[in-house]
This record gives sequence, C-alpha cells and structure tokens, in this order.
Amino acid sequence: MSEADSNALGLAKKDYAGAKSTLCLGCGHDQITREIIEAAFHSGVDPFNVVKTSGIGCSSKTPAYFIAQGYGINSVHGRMPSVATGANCANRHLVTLGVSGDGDTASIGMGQFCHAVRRNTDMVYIVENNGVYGLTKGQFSATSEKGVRKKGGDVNEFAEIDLCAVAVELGCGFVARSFSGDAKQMVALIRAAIQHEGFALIDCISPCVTFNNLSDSPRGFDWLREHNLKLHEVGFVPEYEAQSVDQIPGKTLRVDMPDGSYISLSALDESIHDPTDIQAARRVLERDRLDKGHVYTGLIYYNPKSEPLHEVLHLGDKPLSLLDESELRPGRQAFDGILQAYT
Amino acid sequence: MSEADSNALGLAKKDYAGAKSTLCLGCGHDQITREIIEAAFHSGVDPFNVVKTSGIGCSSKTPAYFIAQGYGINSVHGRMPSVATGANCANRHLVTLGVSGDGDTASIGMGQFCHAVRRNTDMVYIVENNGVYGLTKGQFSATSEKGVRKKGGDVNEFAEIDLCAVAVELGCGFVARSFSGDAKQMVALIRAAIQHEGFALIDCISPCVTFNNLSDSPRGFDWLREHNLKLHEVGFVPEYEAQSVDQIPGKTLRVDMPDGSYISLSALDESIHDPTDIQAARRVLERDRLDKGHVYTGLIYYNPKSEPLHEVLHLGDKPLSLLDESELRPGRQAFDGILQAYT
Amino acid sequence: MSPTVVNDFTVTVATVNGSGSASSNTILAKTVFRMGVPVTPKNLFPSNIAGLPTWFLIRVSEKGYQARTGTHEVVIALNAETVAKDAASVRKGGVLIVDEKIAGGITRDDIAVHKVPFAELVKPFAPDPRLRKLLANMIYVGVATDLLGLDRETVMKVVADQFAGREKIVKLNQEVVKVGLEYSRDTFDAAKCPFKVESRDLTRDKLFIEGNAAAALGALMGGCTFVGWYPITPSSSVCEELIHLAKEHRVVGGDHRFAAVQAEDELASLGLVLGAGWAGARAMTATAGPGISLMAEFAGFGYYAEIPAVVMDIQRVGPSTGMPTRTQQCDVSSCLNLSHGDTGHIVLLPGGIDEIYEQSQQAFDLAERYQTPVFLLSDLDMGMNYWMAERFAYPERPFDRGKVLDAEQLAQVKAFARYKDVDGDGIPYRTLPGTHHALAPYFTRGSGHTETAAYTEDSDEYQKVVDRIKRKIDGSVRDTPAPIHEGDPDCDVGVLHYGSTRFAVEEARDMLAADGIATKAMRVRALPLHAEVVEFVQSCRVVYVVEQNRDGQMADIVRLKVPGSAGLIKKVLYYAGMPLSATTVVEQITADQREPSHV
Amino acid sequence: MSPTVVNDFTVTVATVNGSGSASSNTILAKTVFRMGVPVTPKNLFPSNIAGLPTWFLIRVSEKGYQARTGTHEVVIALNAETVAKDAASVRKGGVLIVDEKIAGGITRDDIAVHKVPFAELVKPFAPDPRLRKLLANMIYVGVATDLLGLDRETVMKVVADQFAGREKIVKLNQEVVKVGLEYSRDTFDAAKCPFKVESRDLTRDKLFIEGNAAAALGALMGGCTFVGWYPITPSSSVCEELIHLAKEHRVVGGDHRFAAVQAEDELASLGLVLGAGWAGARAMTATAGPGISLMAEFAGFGYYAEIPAVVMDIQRVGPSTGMPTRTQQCDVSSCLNLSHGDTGHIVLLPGGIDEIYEQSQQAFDLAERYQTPVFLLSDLDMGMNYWMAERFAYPERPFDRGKVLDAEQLAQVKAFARYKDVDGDGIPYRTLPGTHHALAPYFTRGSGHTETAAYTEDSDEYQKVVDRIKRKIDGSVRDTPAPIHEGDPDCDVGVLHYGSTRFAVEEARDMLAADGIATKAMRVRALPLHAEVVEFVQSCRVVYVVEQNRDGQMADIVRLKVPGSAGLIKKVLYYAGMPLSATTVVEQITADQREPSHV
Ligand SMILES: Cc1ncc(C[n+]2csc(CCOP(=O)(O)OP(=O)(O)O)c2C)c(N)n1
Ligand SMILES: Cc1ncc(C[n+]2csc(CCOP(=O)(O)OP(=O)(O)O)c2C)c(N)n1
Ligand code: SF4
Ligand code: SF4
Ligand SMILES: [Mg+2]
Ligand SMILES: [Mg+2]
Repeated sequence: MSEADSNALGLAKKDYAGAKSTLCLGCGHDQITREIIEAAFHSGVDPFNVVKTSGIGCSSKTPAYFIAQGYGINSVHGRMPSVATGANCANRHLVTLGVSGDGDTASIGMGQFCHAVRRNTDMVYIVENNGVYGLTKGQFSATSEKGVRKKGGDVNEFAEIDLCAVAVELGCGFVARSFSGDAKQMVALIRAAIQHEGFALIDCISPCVTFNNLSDSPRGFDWLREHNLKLHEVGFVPEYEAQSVDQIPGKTLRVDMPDGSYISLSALDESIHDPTDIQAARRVLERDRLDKGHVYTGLIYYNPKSEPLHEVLHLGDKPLSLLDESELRPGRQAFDGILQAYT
Repeated sequence: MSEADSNALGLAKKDYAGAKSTLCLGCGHDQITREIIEAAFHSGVDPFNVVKTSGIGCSSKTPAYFIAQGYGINSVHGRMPSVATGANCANRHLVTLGVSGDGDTASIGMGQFCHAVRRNTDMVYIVENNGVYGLTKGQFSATSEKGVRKKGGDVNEFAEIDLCAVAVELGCGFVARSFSGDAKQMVALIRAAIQHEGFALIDCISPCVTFNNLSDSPRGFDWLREHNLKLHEVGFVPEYEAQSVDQIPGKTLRVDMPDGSYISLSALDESIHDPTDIQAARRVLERDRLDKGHVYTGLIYYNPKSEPLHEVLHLGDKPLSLLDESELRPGRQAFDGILQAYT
Repeated sequence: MSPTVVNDFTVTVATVNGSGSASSNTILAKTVFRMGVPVTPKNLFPSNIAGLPTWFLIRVSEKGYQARTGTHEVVIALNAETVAKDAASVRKGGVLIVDEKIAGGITRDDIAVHKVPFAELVKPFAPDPRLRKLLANMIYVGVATDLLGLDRETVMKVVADQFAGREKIVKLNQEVVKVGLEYSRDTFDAAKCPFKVESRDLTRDKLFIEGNAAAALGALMGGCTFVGWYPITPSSSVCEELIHLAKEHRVVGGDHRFAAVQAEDELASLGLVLGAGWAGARAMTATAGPGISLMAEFAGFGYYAEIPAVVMDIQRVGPSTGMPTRTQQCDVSSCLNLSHGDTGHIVLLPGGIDEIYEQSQQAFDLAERYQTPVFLLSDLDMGMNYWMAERFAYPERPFDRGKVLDAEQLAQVKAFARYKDVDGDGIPYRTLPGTHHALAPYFTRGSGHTETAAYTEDSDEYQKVVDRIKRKIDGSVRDTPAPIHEGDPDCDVGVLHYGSTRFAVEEARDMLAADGIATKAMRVRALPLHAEVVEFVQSCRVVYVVEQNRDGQMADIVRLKVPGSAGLIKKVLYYAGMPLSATTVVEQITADQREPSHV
Repeated sequence: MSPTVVNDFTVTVATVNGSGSASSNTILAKTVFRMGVPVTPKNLFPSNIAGLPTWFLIRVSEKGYQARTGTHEVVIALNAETVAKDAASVRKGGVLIVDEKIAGGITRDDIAVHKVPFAELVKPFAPDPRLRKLLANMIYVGVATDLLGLDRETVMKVVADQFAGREKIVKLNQEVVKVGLEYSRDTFDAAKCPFKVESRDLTRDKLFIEGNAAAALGALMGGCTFVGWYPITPSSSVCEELIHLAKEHRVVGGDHRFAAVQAEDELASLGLVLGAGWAGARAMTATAGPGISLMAEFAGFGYYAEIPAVVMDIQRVGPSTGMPTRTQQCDVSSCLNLSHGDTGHIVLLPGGIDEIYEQSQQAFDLAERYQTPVFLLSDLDMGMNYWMAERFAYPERPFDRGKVLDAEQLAQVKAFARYKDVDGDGIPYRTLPGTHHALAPYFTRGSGHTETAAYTEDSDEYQKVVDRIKRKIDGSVRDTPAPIHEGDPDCDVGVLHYGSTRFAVEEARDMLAADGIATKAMRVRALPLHAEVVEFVQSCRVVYVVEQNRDGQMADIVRLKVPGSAGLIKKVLYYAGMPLSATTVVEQITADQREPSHV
C-alpha cells in the first residue's frame, strides 16, 4: 500500500472524510469509519459514485462520518438491504457501501439480510458487531454470546446468531470476520470486498465501550486484543499493481479476483486457511462456535463465481435512472400491437 | 405402530379429524394433514391441549383440516412464529403445532423463523414446501431451486434457501427433511417432533399439483418418487412401548429422547446417518446441495440438550393464563416498598 | 311467454373454480363485445385455487351500464353444490341452463329450464376426465350462442383468438362449441328464449381489458423502470403483466431497460422502491391491504425524506386478511395517512379503466415532481375483471422528472440545498446519486434534518421542513386530476363518489332521475381534495357520499375539508364485498329522500 | 438587585450527555421535592449516547405548575460548545453559574455571573479524569445549594439515597457537594441571589416518579403476565422496569409468574402479545411511532380476530425516525385507525402520572373485556421525566377477565358461538386454548368468518361480524375513562386537551383568567370519544383544541364526532418537540381572542 498523498484519482485522504463523529469516545465504530476512508482512498474509489446506506443505530449513523462527497441514505431500522438493492438496480455503477449493526442486521433485519445475500446485490455489507444495541442503551442483541454478562449484571440467555455461518449457507460469495481494532486486516478486506462483484459480508467485531466492554466480554476491546486468532494475514493487491508483483512469498495463498486484482493470504502458523474451500470455511466457523476462548478473523469464504443481481437482471450499461421516454416508451406501432390484444 | 381403533386416551382416529379440505385434489398438503392426524392419534395427544398455528397460504389453511377439537389460529402471512411463541408462553402445556409454507417461512417469514429457532420455542414447525406460492398462483418462492422451470416457461434465477441448513446453523435441536408422499416417515418424524422439547423443524417437500408439478420439477411428485434418497428408515417408539422392546435389530441406531421414548433409525444401505453428529448433518446437507439429482430425507440433526424457551423463562407449572390477582399482585407491603423508592 | 329482451340482461355462470370455465366465460363476454354490444363480465371467485363455488356474471347492456345488477336473467348451472341456490336465483321469466346430472331437485315453473347432458356430449372428444371437464365448458358456450342468438362466426373467431397459436386446441374447442350449439338447436327452441343479443356498433374503438392490465400498461408508458413487489391478490397481475410487457418491449440488445425484483415481503417491496426512486429510477410497487399495512414505516420515511415512489393498492375486503377475493374501497384513510406521526400522502382515485391507464402514468410524474410516495387506489372489481374502456391514447408528453439538478445545472446555479423551498411551492430540488459535481452530494435521513440535509434536533429547523412538506403536498392539487362534475349545477341533491363506485352511481342517477329524483354528482379523483369539492358540497342541500367501506372513510375526509358540512353529508355505504349495484345506491338514497335521516 | 423570588423559577443545567450530570440534576430536583416544594425536572437530551449538548430544566413552582416555562432564571453552564447560547438564555436579573474555563466570552451585565473553577475543585478527589468529570457535577449541586438556599441536610440525604448501598461513593459525592457549597459560600454572596427555595409542606404523600415507571407498576398491578417488546426510545424503560419489578415480585419458588420476550422487531412484539393474549395471558408491549407502524398488520388482525392486547405508545417526534428524544402527540390518529381496512381501536390518553398508573392497569381489563388491542398513549415528556404524582392506590378490584367461558360454565350454558352477540353489547364470549370441553375449541382467523368462527366468504355472514365489532368498540365508552370537565359550565370559551398537554393548559387557563379571558376545559381521556365531548363542544362559542402535533389530529377527531363544530373548533398546535409551555398556549389563544381566525 503506497503512502502517497494522493490516489489514482488525484484525491487526497481528506477528500474521503465525513462529518465529525458524535459517537462515544473510543467506540469501535469510529475505527471502522477510519478504515473505510482508508480503503476508499487507497482503492481510488470515486466519491461521487459512492452510495452509503444504513439502517438505524450508532453503527448506522456512521455513513455520515465518511466520504461526505458520496450519497448517503440512512433508512429505517433493519431494512437497509432492500433500500441498497433498489438503489443498486437504479444505477448499477454506484459503489454501494452498507453499514449496519448487529441489532440492525441480526435482530430486526434478519429477513432482509438473508434475502439480500440470496439475491447477491453487488454491495459491501459491514456489520459493526458489538453484541448490543448501543443506541438504545445496551440491550443484548441476537449476536450476543450465550452466558455473556452485561454491565449491571444481566446475563444473555440465548445463543448468538453467527451471521457468517448463515451467509455461507445462503451462498454468499464473500464472507469475512474481522475486528475493528485490526486496521490492516479491515482495510484489505474492505478493498477486496469493494472489488468483489456481489454481496460481500464483513462481520466486524466493533466494541461498544459504553455498554459492552467488560474485560471478559467477547465483544470487548481487552478480550479481543488477546483472543483474536487471525486465520491469515490479509492483503489486497489491486489490478494495476498486480502486474508488477511477479512472485508471491512462501506460505502465501494468492486468491485471484475476476478483475485482475488479488487477495494475498499469508500464513501465521503452519496452515493457511483457504477461503475458496467451503468445507474449510465451515470448519473454521464450527471451530469458532465451539472455541469460546477465541474469535477467528480473516476471509472465511470466497467464491467469485456467484452472479451478482445486476447481471441476473441483465441491466445494461446506461443506468435505469438516466433513461428517458425515447428509450423507455414502446413506439406507436408496438403500442397498437399491445392494444390489439384487448379488442 | 398398533392399528388399534382407539388410542391411549380412548379416542378414535376420527376424533383427530378436521373440516373438509378445500385444497386442490392431490395437493401434497392434504397428505401432510393426514399424517398429522395419524401421528396425533397414535401418540395419544389430547386434542384439547393442541394449538394449531399457521400463517397464510394453501399450507397455512390446513390447520382447519385436522384436529377440530384443538384450538387453531391462522394468523398473518409469515408471522406465525411469534404468535405461536406467545401462545406457548401463556400456557406451556399446550402442544403447539405450526404449519407453514415455503413462502410463508422462507420469504416473508425468514426473520421470524430464524428467531423462533434461536429462542427454541417448544413447538413442531412443519414447512409444507412446494417451492411456489400456491395460494397466489404459482410465483417462485425462496426455496425454489435455481434453474427450475415453471408451467408457462419462467425460470427461477435465484438459489434456494435450505431451511434445514439455516436451522442447523442457528442451533435448532431437531431438523428433519421429508416428503409428503412418505407417510411412514412423516408420521414417525411428527411423533418424535412432538416429543422433542424445543423447536422441531420438519421441512417437508409437498408438491403443488397445480403450479409446480412438472415431471422434471424437484418439488413435483414424479421427480420425488424417483429421487427421494432416504437417509434411514425412521421409526418412533413411545416411552410406554420402549420398555417392552428389548432388542434393536442390527444396523439400527437408537436415538433416545429425554422422556424415555426413542427414535429408531434403520440403515437402508451400508451406512446409517447419525443425526446426533452435527458434522454428519452438515455433510448430508452439503451433499443434498451439490447433488441436484436427489433429495435426502430423514432426521438430519438431533440434539436433545437445547433448553426450550419455557425453561429459559423459568415458567412454572401453572400456566400464566390461569393466574389470578392473588397470585399476580404483590401484597400491600411490597407495594409500599416499591413506592418508597419514589419519595 | 315473456316479451323479448334485447341487449339488457345478465348471464350468470355457476361452476367450481379451477374447472377451466374462465376461458369459456371470457369467450362469451368477448363475443358480445365483438358484436358491438356493451358487456361487462364479473368473476366472483373464492379465495382458493380449485374446487370451490364460483360465479361469473356477464352483463349485457345496450345503454352501456357496467355495474352489477343483482339480478340473474340467464343462469348456467354446473355446480352440484350450489345448484339449488343458483336455480332459485333465476329471475322470474328467466332461463336456466343446467347440467342434467344435477337438475334433479329443480321445481321452478316460472322459468325455462334447459337440461344439458354435458358429460355425454363431450365424451367423444376426450377420454381423459380432466380434459372432459375443461371441454364441458365449451358446451355451454354453444348452448348460449344458440339460445341468446350470438353471432356464430364471432364466437368461433373469439375461440380461435383465445387459444391463438395452438391450432389443435382451437379446433377441438370450436368443435365442442358446435356440438353444444347443435344440441341446443335440436333440443330447445331458441325462438322461445326471451333474451337476445343483437349486433350493434357501440363498442368500436373500445378496449376490453382488465384494470390491472391497464395499470401495467400505464406504468410501462409512464416510464416505470423498477418494480419491487410481493404477490398478493388482487394486485399480483399488475406486476406480472408489467414484467411481461417489459420483457417484450424493453429489452434492447440483451440489455433490460427495467428491473423487477420479487421481494420477500411488502416491507422490502417499498424499501426496494424507495432505494430505486432515491437513486433515480421511476419505481413502483403494487399490493393490497395487508401489504399497505406492512409498508407503513417506509411510507413515512418516503414522506419525510422526500423520495418518489408509486404504490398501487388494489383494494380487497378488510380488515386483516378479510375476504381476499371480494372487493371494497376500504384503504382510503389508511393510505392517506399511512405511517405514524404527521403525514398526508397524495392519493389517486381512478374511476374506470381508462383513468387507471392515465393515472398510472401520471403517478410517476407526480411522485417525481412532488418527491413523495403517491398511492394509486384501484380495487379488485376494476383490477381483476374485464371492462370496456375508451381506446388508450399514446402519451404525447415527455416524462415529468421534477426538480432534478444535474452536474451542468449545478455548475450554473452554484447552490443546492436539498430541502429548501426555492420556488415558493414547497418543492425542493434534488440530485441523483452518481452526479459528478461537488455541490451535488447530500445525506438522506428519516431523522430530523435541516434545509441543507444536515442532521438536526433543533426545533425551528425541524419545523421548517415539516411545514414545507405540508405545503408541498397541499399544493399537489395543482397537478392531480380534478374532480368531475356531472348534472345540473342548480340541483341541490349531490352524489359524491370515486373509483369503481362510479359505475353504480352513474346508473343509479339515471334510475333516480326516472323516479323523479334529480341529482348532480361529483367524482373525486385525488386526495388531498380539490377546492371544487368544497363548492360542490356547499351548493347542495344534501350530499350522498357513496363508497364501499363500512366507516364512510371518504365522507369523513370530505367533512373535514368542508366546514359546516356535517348536516349535509350522508353516508351511502356498501361493504359486503360484491361489486356495488345501482339498486343498492338507489334504495339508500330513495329511502333517505322519503324520510331524511338526521346525521 | 431584583426582589427575591421564592419557589417560582427554573434552574437550567447545560452539559454534555454521558457526562454523568443526570445524577446531580436528579439530586437537585429531589432535594426541592423533599423540602416540600413542588418541582418538575425535564431532561432535554440528544439522540446519541455521549458527547452532545444536553439540558436539564428544574422548574420550582409553589403553585404546583409542572409545565416547561420557556424561561431560565438560573443557568448552570458547563458545556463549552453551547455556553454562549446558554449565557444568552438567562433571563434578565437571573443567575449564571459557569465553569470558569469556558466563561471567557460572557459579557452580560444584566445577570449575576458566578464563575466556578470546577476542575480545580475536584482535582484533590480524583486523579482519573473520567471520575473528575463525574464529580465536577457534584460541585454545582453544592453551589446551587448555597445560592438557592437548599436544605443542606436534605441534599446530603438525597445524595446518600441516590448512591444507596455504595458507601464510599456516597461519602465521596457528599464531600464534593460540600466543597462546592463551601466554595460558593466563600466566594459568592448567597444573600444577593434573588432565587430561593423555601421549605413548604406541599409534596407530602406525593410520589416523584417517571411516567414509564408508573406504567410498568400499573402493568404489574394490572396483572400483566406477558411482555413482548423491542427496545425503542422513549419506551424501553417501560418494559425494562416491568421486567425488573416482575423479577422482584413475581418469582415464587424459582417459578416465574411472568414471561418477557425481547422480540426481533415490533412486528414480532405484537405477534407475541397476540399469541399470548389469545391463549389467555394478560399481555402487553410498549413502543414508539416506528413500532406502531410496524404493528399495523397485526393490529388489524387483533381487531378482527378479537384478541386482547395492550400496546403502550410512548410518543416521540415523527414522522419516520424524526427526533427520537423529543416529544410530540403525533400518533393519535395512526393508533386510532391502525391497519388497512375499516378498523377503530380503543385508545387511552392518560394525562399525568397517576393516570398512567391507573390506566395501565385498566388497559388490561379493557383489552380482555372488549377482546381487542387497546392503545395507551403516553409521550416522551411524561414517560422519561420525573413528575410529582398523587400517591398510587393499591388496587382493590379483581381483574376483569371479560367474557371467558371455562369448561364448567360451558357444561352449564351448553352453547358457544365464538363471534355471536349474546348479550346485546356486541361483545362475544371466548374460551381459552386448553379448555377441556367439547364445545370450547374454535378456530381463530383474520379472514372472513361467521358467528361460529367458521370460514366464510358470504356477504351477510361477513357483515354481521364487522358490524358487531363496530358496535362493540363504540360501546367501550361504558368502561373507558370519561373526560374531565373543569371551569364554569356557563363559560363559552372551551379548551379541549389530553395527555401531557394538560400541564401547560392548566397553567395557561390560570394565566388567561388573570388576563380576563375565562375558559372552561375538557380533558379527553379515551377514544372513541364520549358523548360528553359533544355536549361540551356544543356549549361553546369557540373550542381551542390544544395538542402537540402538526395536523391537529384530535381536533379532527372531535370535528367528526360533533356535527356543526367546524366553525367552533380551533387548533392550538405546538410540535417543535420541546415539552409544551403555558405561554405557547396563552399566546395562540390570546391572539385568536383578539382577532378571531376563521376556520
Ligand atoms: C422500528 C424501530 N424499532 C426500534 C428502534 C430503536 N432502535 C434504534 S437503534 C436500535 C438498535 C441498534 O442496535 P445495533 O444495530 O446493534 O447498533 P449499535 O447502536 O449497537 O451500533 C434500536 C432498537 C428504531 N429506531 N426503529
Ligand atoms: C402480507 C401479505 N402479503 C401477501 C399475501 C398474499 N399471499 C397469500 S399466501 C401467499 C404465499 C403462500 O405461499 P406458501 O407459503 O409457499 O404457501 P402455499 O400456498 O404454497 O402452500 C401470499 C404471498 C398475504 N396474504 N399477506
Ligand atoms: S453506545 Fe456503544 S456503540 Fe454507541 S457510540 Fe457509544 S460506544 Fe459506540
Ligand atoms: S395451488 Fe398448489 S399448494 Fe395450493 S392447494 Fe392447489 S396444489 Fe395445493
Ligand atoms: Mg450493536
Ligand atoms: Mg408454497
């Protein structure tokens, strides 16, 4: 990653900044905001083409805090996937970034989430997962681990929903888990997710310092820093740099993306998790489920072959939003033909 | 299964009958209705204790067609799980039978379905899965297989949602797939599901003869009769009979249920699928997904250890519905104590 | 024998659904239509797929009346379950054509009973019992053709059109029609049948089309590029037909100039539509009552965030699931104020099929001009039945895309505040995502926002926006279809109506006039109400508001609009689910004219 | 120096949220309360968790007025971001207590400015900057105690109660309060402060409690056994407090005599509640506007299938997400007619905290008696603020479980038709699932049904049921709380109001009377409206309907209820999100009295 002052578009990092955050000092979500800015800057995403969608929650407020030169839509609680899908259909060239919370996605939004995965809307979908409802002051969400204790003593009695596991079962082509505190991994994952054509899930553990940061909370900073097991070191090499890299260092897996860019995964111990192997992905998820002592982060599953929605819908190059009457109205003859059937 | 005229409660099979069906002649759903009647009769379920819940659809109409002496509630489309859960909390002794369709569960109802599984409401949840919306005349549902052709020529362009796979990932303790035409398997599964304490899913392929019964449709009768691969022969042995069975024939797996009854699974080829092994369950589901030529039926996953909702909620023996003011109102002293904090 | 009645009677076909009678019934109706005689069929079907009683009414009316009459002159009875009731329903002097196998109990001697051995007649054509059942329906087409004097060639042509492309089937059906016809000719005496269709030239240049097909065609011509939908009776065919048309007329070189997404439910439908509308598509959904309820939260978001959307509500009987295959106009007030908080939507109320076509184009213009969800209310009666309609006009005007600023315009105006009232009409300007200009990007939210689209919790900033939105919506009367006056302006008995109620009201007013009760009428076509409604109500001594719901929803809306109208307005209500008949209207108005109720 | 003002002023604390000032503010308010002086605090907080400006108003009023005044006599300013605005907000002759670090720009010489070195004063107590911030708040408690003449012992006792059980924290806080107090005594001259609290005996036997806590206690005493909920501001604390109370008072031998399920959303909340209510639990949910919208479909199901349910709506500013921490009364009409089709619900409108307690018990009785969803509307102002309230009474009456037939009764009556009007009041009988009697089982559905709960698509059968339901709901006025009359019945200027508007209206009427404008008032407490409302309106020359929404929702409901009232009714509206003040009401009414508007 070059540390140039300006990117391929000639834009500076500040051109990707947003409004000042109003989240609590130290909130994991603010880290992710910075990571999104970093990723968009380095990938040279055109801000005017960015659509930032979200639901409701502390996490869902963050689209206001990055890429002010993009178009934001902060919709209603749990229903961002449909809005994002609609927008994406209207103009398939838009880079659609979705930011949601665990409540927003795994509780109220579970249905829409599953169906957006199934439809394979071409978007990056980041769940800022803190295991609680931050904005409504700390109730447990559906991704809270069973048995977890909250400030005040309440204990969560229901098993967590693992969004990555569900996404894999629903055929999602890009499934990653990460930690807001791991900027390097997150930036690489976001850049790869942007490149992926289809629905790309990043379930990012993002601690809520105010309501779920007890030292033994598996969604808290202390715990995560100690118990985050990386599946591999993730790097992203864009298409224009990929040419010049002629050799991949040992113990590194190169996962090619359709546009010529690739994801490089370097081993951190003996084995490298290969995300293109669905069985391996399932094993990682099962290990994660059983191993209460760790969270496994990295690119869990990747399948570039899933056809994104705009292709299923055969959308042409010119966005639907720009078509005019000459392009949309059948001619007089065709019109008469239609009416003929009704005489 | 004894063919006695009356069951343990002294009731005849006709005591489990319902109103006359108004479904199309030959509809798979009517087979399931008969199977439910059979199962309830043989298990000696007290009809007055039965609650029959459903959403909206041809399938969801069927609770009117069985156990007329039970209490039915045909709620709104896709939201039966919440209604069933509420009823179950009000009176934990009720035997809750839920009947839904694939549209009702996997499309509009996906969110509620996932959350009912997560909460582990003690109920039997039968999806009468025909891959289409019957009642609204044949649109594809979210369980339609990709590439499937409909009468008229339309082709489904989206991958199916495998409810069993999702349920396993969400920690469901009883996950079965069956076929409405296999009465023996269905009756055994329903009886076992009734016995299971917690959420028991039976995803039953139930052909729609009117809209999805083309000879090459994987949800059609012809196809199913030929391509249904049974994982094992399922039998159910109730507690009161279990004592007298002293030996299990070879190549049969005995899966004990907490109340003393058991499920017997007999091999149909070399191996028997063991539903208590989650990895085996996942392998079956993956095989099912990849093998477009077959559907695998039987008890896919069983885990008796999941705590049902009423236990999580510590509900006592007396149903909430019957408690009166003497049991519910704190006494005067306690009341004064409460007010004290507000002075 | 009764005197001959020409072109003024109803033929009722009683069968079970799923038995294939729909084709035969449509053939009968279309034959009358092609003979130049006004005809209105109505399919009264149950909410299941097959095996339950169903009725099909074919009203033949030289005068062009299109409402249900409530009487049955000719009844074709094929359903054993209902035959007693069906036989009893035949009007004195009427004709019953009945399957001889189920005719046992019929004892009426005040009607002509024609027994037909359906099964026997079709046996030679079909060994398969299922096919036999289907073909049996063609027998009664033949019998009716003979008895009612339908034009034989026209019938055969309509049969050919019905099964166009499938030559063998055409042949087979034509032959069976002939068998029916010949059986009737040999067995009955058509001359004695008092009900006759005589050719006229009254339907030339007219269409014969369902309301939902008209809505779909309107959406196509109106430039709809996105449809997000979820199936629900009676709305599904709007979207299905639209997709069908788009596949035919909007695919260029493999590229689709439209996107249709079948959603997982109606919350998602409207979410999809708002996302698409926000990003610049002309986007719509169609649904019925339960879907409207599920859209409540998103409707308020669209209202407050000011996003265009077209929502068609094909109304059916409520509340809750209600009677999904029966008709009502019961969602008027819920659509008008859909969502929590203070809202108020633009509602279009087409009365008749040509208006459905017109307004479903216009809805997209209004949605984009006013940047808000627009509700178009049709109903099951209009939507799922065939109707005669004036031939639809090819639209001449370009789309109205409203106040959208593109990069060029921004470069010129050099200022953009998303939620500011620049022109004094309450309507702000918007930009589309993807616009390449530094002024263009803005943030859309359903939470408090300022004129420049910034987040706010400031009282004044909040109020400025919601006050403007109210002004904007109130101002939509500039562009929404004005109400239609009819009758002598000096008359002081008014009838106010809307939507499908039109057909019964028009006929009822003629009947009332014949009875000496003169009325004038106003047909409302949009909400918020236009000023003309106030004038109309105030010019009356009494105003009957006729509608198909229990609570008199429109009557209440009118009362709130017109001060001092409580004493004038009387609710004429029918909500039992059948299409409204003129007699129902006449009875209530006549009773009140004789003995005025005090409201 | 201005003359001393005793027990009649507002103290405003300006801080940032999440800084721990809530405790200090509550301590100040409670101290005044314990001194026997009526006091009303109001927390004006932003919709985020920490770091944004927040204001806390403490109104001290010997006369017992509880509305916001809109003036600020004493301002405590700790927020750098807003200090300029806060300093400017102090009323002429008022007092400003300000952190000396941010006091730089203050130039007012018409008020007393007291600069306090907060950081320095707490430094000795806390090395940790976070704790220091928390403790700084106790400094101003001390300063205010000194300047306003609060009772020192009472303050210390309140501090002790606030942190009860945590001795070290109590000590620490008390010490810091003392430091503040002493600093003030040493630095300022309290005698010169014109605003004083003097002990009285006006709050004895009163409670000091939030509306949401009162609602929770009401539900507990009302026998609520099931709560299905989804968190949303400002309603969450109703359910959280109820669960807390139930865990304390409803666990017997390990068995829970209640069930609380946090749902995945509000659709599920109401689904859970209806399932539980159907099966015989006394079930409730609490939510705010967006939740109400999501409940629309299920509300119609509950209405038509006749299932008891209690829905509490703690209203906030709409539409859409609106301003979640600001107050309005904007869901009245959406709750009244929630769902598609013809509906009409029972709506309770408690005005004040004791009524919230009473009505949240009664809601369960009404829901079971009328077998229908009952909506109880509170709002953020009542729900999330502390209020003085008459001491709650221990309920004497048994629960009203309505017309439930058990097996024994069925054996006696020998007949049961679920949806039949046996008693002429429109209310049918029901049985609970699990009842062991052959007559008991029935099938519940949201589709068309007969009096015996069978499926139907028959017009008459359908209509019989929906007509009866309308009669049933209309008849609920027998049991719902009647409106409250106030003032001289012969007076012809009426003020109609409801809910939290009560507080501003009561004060406003006194102010108007002092200004020579006599009024009488009617406070509505339930919908459908009682007949008294008609009498009241008709006895007036003009009726001001005061409410906190943009569109005058109640005014419209009243207009529809009272024929000929259009000319009488005038909308007095405030919807900017702050709690309503009396002056807002007075200004609008006075303006109209001077120059009557023509509606
Ligand atoms: C329909 C609806 N219900 C409830 C709410 C209240 N609400 C706002 S945010 C939120 C939960 C947010 O949790 P999560 O998505 O995890 O975001 P976080 O604040 O933890 O980042 C809830 C319940 C709402 N805004 N809308
Ligand atoms: C809110 C809502 N949307 C749509 C419908 C219309 N609708 C009725 S049944 C149905 C689908 C039923 O499909 P499925 O659950 O698969 O049942 P099947 O008829 O195939 O047994 C739909 C969409 C409805 N009743 N309510
Ligand atoms: S409450 Fe939690 S999630 Fe919300 S901003 Fe604060 S730390 Fe972040
Ligand atoms: S339409 Fe299909 S699902 Fe419905 S009743 Fe007929 S066969 Fe069964
Ligand atoms: Mg969260
Ligand atoms: Mg189905």
